Amino acid sequence: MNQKLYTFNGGVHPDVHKAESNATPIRTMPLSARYVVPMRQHIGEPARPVVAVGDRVLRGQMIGAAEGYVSTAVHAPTSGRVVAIEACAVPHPSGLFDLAVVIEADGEDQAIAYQPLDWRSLDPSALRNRMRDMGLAGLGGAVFPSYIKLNPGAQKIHTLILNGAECEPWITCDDRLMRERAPEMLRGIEIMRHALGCQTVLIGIEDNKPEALAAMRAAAPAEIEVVAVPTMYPGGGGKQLTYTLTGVETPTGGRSTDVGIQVFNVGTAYSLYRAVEIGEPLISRVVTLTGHVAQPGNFEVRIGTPLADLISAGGGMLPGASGEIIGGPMMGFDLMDLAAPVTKAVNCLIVKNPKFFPIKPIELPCIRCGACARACPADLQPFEMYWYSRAKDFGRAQGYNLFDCIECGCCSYVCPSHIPLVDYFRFAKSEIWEREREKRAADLARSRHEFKAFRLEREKQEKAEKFAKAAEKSKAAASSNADPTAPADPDAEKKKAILQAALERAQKAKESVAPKNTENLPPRVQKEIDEIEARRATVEATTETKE
Amino acid sequence: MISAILVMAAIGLVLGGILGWASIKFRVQDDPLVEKIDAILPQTQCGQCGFPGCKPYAEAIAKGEADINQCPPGGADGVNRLAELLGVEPKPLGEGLEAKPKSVAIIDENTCIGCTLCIQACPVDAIIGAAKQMHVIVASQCTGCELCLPPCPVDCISMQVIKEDVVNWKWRYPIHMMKRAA
Amino acid sequence: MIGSPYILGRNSTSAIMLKVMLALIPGIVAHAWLFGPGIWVSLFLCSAFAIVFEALLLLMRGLPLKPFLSDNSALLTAWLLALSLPTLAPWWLYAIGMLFAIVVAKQLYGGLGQNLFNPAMIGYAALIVSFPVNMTQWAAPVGLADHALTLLDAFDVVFAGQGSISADAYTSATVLDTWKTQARLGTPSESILSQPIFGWAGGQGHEIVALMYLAGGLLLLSLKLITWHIPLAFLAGLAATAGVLHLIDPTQHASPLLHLFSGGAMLGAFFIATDPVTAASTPRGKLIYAGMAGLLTAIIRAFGGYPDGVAFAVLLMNVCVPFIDTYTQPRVFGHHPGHSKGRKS
Amino acid sequence: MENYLLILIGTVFVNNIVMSKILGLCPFMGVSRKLETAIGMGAATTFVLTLASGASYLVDTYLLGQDLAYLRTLSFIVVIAGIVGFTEMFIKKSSPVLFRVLGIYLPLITTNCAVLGIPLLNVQEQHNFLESLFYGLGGALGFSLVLVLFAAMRERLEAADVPKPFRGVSIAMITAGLMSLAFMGFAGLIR
Repeated sequence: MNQKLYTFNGGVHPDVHKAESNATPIRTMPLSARYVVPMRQHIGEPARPVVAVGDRVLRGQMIGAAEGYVSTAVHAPTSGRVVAIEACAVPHPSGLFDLAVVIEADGEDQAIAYQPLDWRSLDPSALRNRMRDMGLAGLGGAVFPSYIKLNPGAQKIHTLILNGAECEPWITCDDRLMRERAPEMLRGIEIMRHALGCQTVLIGIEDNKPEALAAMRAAAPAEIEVVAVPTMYPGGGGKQLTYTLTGVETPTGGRSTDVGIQVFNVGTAYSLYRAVEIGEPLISRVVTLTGHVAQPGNFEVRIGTPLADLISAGGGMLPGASGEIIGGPMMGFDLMDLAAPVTKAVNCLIVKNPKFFPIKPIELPCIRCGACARACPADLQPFEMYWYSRAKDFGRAQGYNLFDCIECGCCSYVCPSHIPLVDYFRFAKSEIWEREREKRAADLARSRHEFKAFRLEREKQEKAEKFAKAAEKSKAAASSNADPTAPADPDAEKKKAILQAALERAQKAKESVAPKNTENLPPRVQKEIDEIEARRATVEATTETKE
Repeated sequence: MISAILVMAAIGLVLGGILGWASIKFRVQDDPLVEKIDAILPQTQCGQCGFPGCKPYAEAIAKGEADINQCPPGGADGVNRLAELLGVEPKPLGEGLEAKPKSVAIIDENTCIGCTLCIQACPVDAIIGAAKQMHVIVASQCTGCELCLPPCPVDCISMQVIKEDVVNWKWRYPIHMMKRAA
Repeated sequence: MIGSPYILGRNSTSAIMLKVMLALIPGIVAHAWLFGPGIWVSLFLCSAFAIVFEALLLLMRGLPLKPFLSDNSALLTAWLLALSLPTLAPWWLYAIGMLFAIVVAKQLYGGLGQNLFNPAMIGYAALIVSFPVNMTQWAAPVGLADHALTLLDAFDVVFAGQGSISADAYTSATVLDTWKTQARLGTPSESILSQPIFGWAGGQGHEIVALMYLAGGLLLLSLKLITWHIPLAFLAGLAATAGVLHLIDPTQHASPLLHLFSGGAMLGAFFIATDPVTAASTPRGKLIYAGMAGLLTAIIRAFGGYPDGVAFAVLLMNVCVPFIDTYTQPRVFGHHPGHSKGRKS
Repeated sequence: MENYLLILIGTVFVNNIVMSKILGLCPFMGVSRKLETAIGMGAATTFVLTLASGASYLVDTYLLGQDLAYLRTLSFIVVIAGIVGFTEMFIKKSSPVLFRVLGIYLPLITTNCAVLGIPLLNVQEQHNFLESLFYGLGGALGFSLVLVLFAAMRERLEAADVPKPFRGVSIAMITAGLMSLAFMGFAGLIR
């Protein structure tokens, strides 16, 4: 309780709208008919499908293996048959399709044999590799493969922070999770502490969730401290929560592990518990369904459940709904296609209505009033970055530390001219990333081009050397037989004899092979050959005169 | 009149001396401008600028023989960056040159006869194959310079524009609501 | 395709401008009560010209009228210019002032938010440089003037020019003007101060108006529309410099109190220097910007040719704002302290 | 000493070379596109101008005297050209980047009317050696100050959506005009 709190600059207080969905307990969804499980549900390389169309899969069976270091596995949410492995609609701001495994559920929901792990005796790297195969990824929204984060690596991790702040309005999935499953979550936290080998463990929960605080404090052992952090958006940002609890600023461009602190979402801790102590891979997560639906609330949803089924499980949309948002209203994105499935990254689905989500007013020019700079939790100057991003002068936008922006949306929220500042920053960032990709491709092309020029040069030299050597050998050979007094060393004699014999044999072979097809030719063909021979003779005559 | 000439001659002599001494003391080798220009060019080695590669084009720009807007793969953005580096006025792309969307060459396996002509033509060795063996283009290394199209006797190489997918998708420039409302 | 965030805060640019205009009301009412109804005429005229010019330019630039006219920025500029000009000047003076302010200083740069100079001050500077005579005919306090004007007379004077009443019946020199001319003639400060137009702090009547602007400014501060940096630094810079000069040579230079409560000091500190578009944007930058502006105001008032230096001081510091902003960028979260985060292009 | 300070303040603020005397406009417009180049140009011009006004005073008093007064402009230009040549080589050696970015405007210092104007003004106002040095330094500092501030303004103007006909140099000209309007505030500062 005596934990000293630090306050970061900026932040806003949107109205939280938590009451709509945090009253009712977590409901489990009925089985859907079809499940669409995308291969890319985490940061890094997408998983590689290991099943074929037509295979029968069981619940929890791995259908996509992790590919490369930054990757994690993907599992079947229920038992059934793989009907297709193709590009399907996925929850992504672009609305583009991505590779996914489509499973037709057979209703039996038969699981593979779960093997719980004795994580205390298992050595940490083996534990981490199992986590990689269990498909664990950050459920706070970043979906970074958790097995990498569990590796303390070179630096010593002295503090583990559990992020239960959930500062984004409307979302309450962590809140319900902490209230109902605190003991299991704390077992997961024990495993994390064992894997990271750190002493202090802090759980940050915003003070607008008293029940969750009480539940976690009741279940928490003495040495784990549950801290009530002030309610402020974006108090739950990784860097912001770390600063609030420890006063340490995560270095720019680096991660909190550079300063010995690791941050995990509370949902990730719970799924770690199920993966290690029960042996069930990450096949389901708690999702908030809220906004303009009949019965908003939190659901235990299988990964791959089409979002349309989730909405119908919540009693369907009320009339007058104006679109859906994946994630929260501050950092989420518009859902393009309802057929898209729930993935590991989806923590909330909000059905918009014109009352709470009015159409954006017209964007007026920026008057440099500085409200956004005061609201920015990263102490940036959003109007300067906007000024140069709008003019597409990406060099200068980067000069104003564009890549320290966490895209939390506070600046767009407070802007009196309603400028979509975050959109300008996202546009500038993706343009700069693309330019960097092109730069890397150009450097690769230059180095390959220079190597090709070098290779051609080298081949020319080798050929020149070979000719030079051959010319010397023939000269040397000519000089050796021109001077008989030279002491004929015996093997040179023998070699010359063999050479001589080979030459004679080749000579005889050439004579014996008479051209068969030039004897009994019809007179017409014979005449033609004579003409050609005559012409060739005249050509040779003229060429000799030219030299 | 004579004194005027004498005075001017004296000033000229003194300054000439200072400049002579300075030019010796401040001898300087050529500055690495060519590398800086080469760093901006997209290295497709495609020759559409009239030079056999990006390096020769960079040298030509440095020497002032070539204009800065002859590189279509670089696009208008490349021309602007060259203009900024050299401190000259940015110009639109040269006449008849327009920046095509980035594309990659694809070999149609069933018509390729393995004649290795395209392998020799590729400036960045992005084509794998041997005489009379199947050839394939490494998509990640192909710069889209289209130099392998002409030598292919059976025309089995085609250019395919790189499709937008979830990874290389870019956020759009936010439409200025006011302009649309006008 | 506009993405998140999907919810917005409540304030808007037009609301901000409106609140600033409301904060001006106390000053205007005091001015009207103490210096006669001339202020209403100049406010009306300036506002009318501002709307006309702004609409004209927006049409020429092919932009929609409604969003821009309704953001009240043109109106605010008009009010600020009207309050810094003498009230009973001929109408074309207001027209030319607004022409410079709206057209040259704002629309040519691309409209709201992109201009480099404070539009009202450009208007004032252009007028004082080209029409010095009209610009020094300030309305006398009602008590002192030998002829109290009614609203109709004011309209008559403004539109018909000299008309029935002669100019010196209702005008008098300002406090700063008399101090400068008398001090340079060498009359001792006591006798200058004893003249009727001098009140207890600034000019008789002027100090009440200045107090009202101060009240309006504090209202702005409480509504968080401006930060304390600019007004405090401006007034401190002005008072400190005037104080030092006063200590050096009390007969030549007026007391800091008189400087604070006369001319455009209070209006400048709270309403003109704090124009977010043309002021410095970083906290440290604001302190430098406003402090130097205060200093320059005092220097111009003491040694310069023009009676009141606020306009020129603000313009001179507007020139330095892009330079100041570039090199006073605050430390960004995660960048270890002490590391200068200047602009990297 | 107080007199020199007065000259310095006078030439930097009150009758600023660019803003009040409207001299040296072509580098003022040409080099003010980027802040770094403006700072480089300011430094180069200050170096040249201070040396030039000192050297031209010496040339004028000792070499020309009264009878050869008609040679004044010619000799000043030769001296300035020499100094600029020296500066050009020095910058080419010390920072090739600045040299290339300044490009044509470095040799153009010779033709900068401020650089020739100040020595002539020195002669006209009969300054002694130290006064002309301070006058040259003040003029150059004033030029550099205004050039750097103007460059920062133009960098910000680059991204403003100025109406089409006013884009580029024309809005820069208007800004320069408004700057000189602001500098009029200093008029009459020094009695």
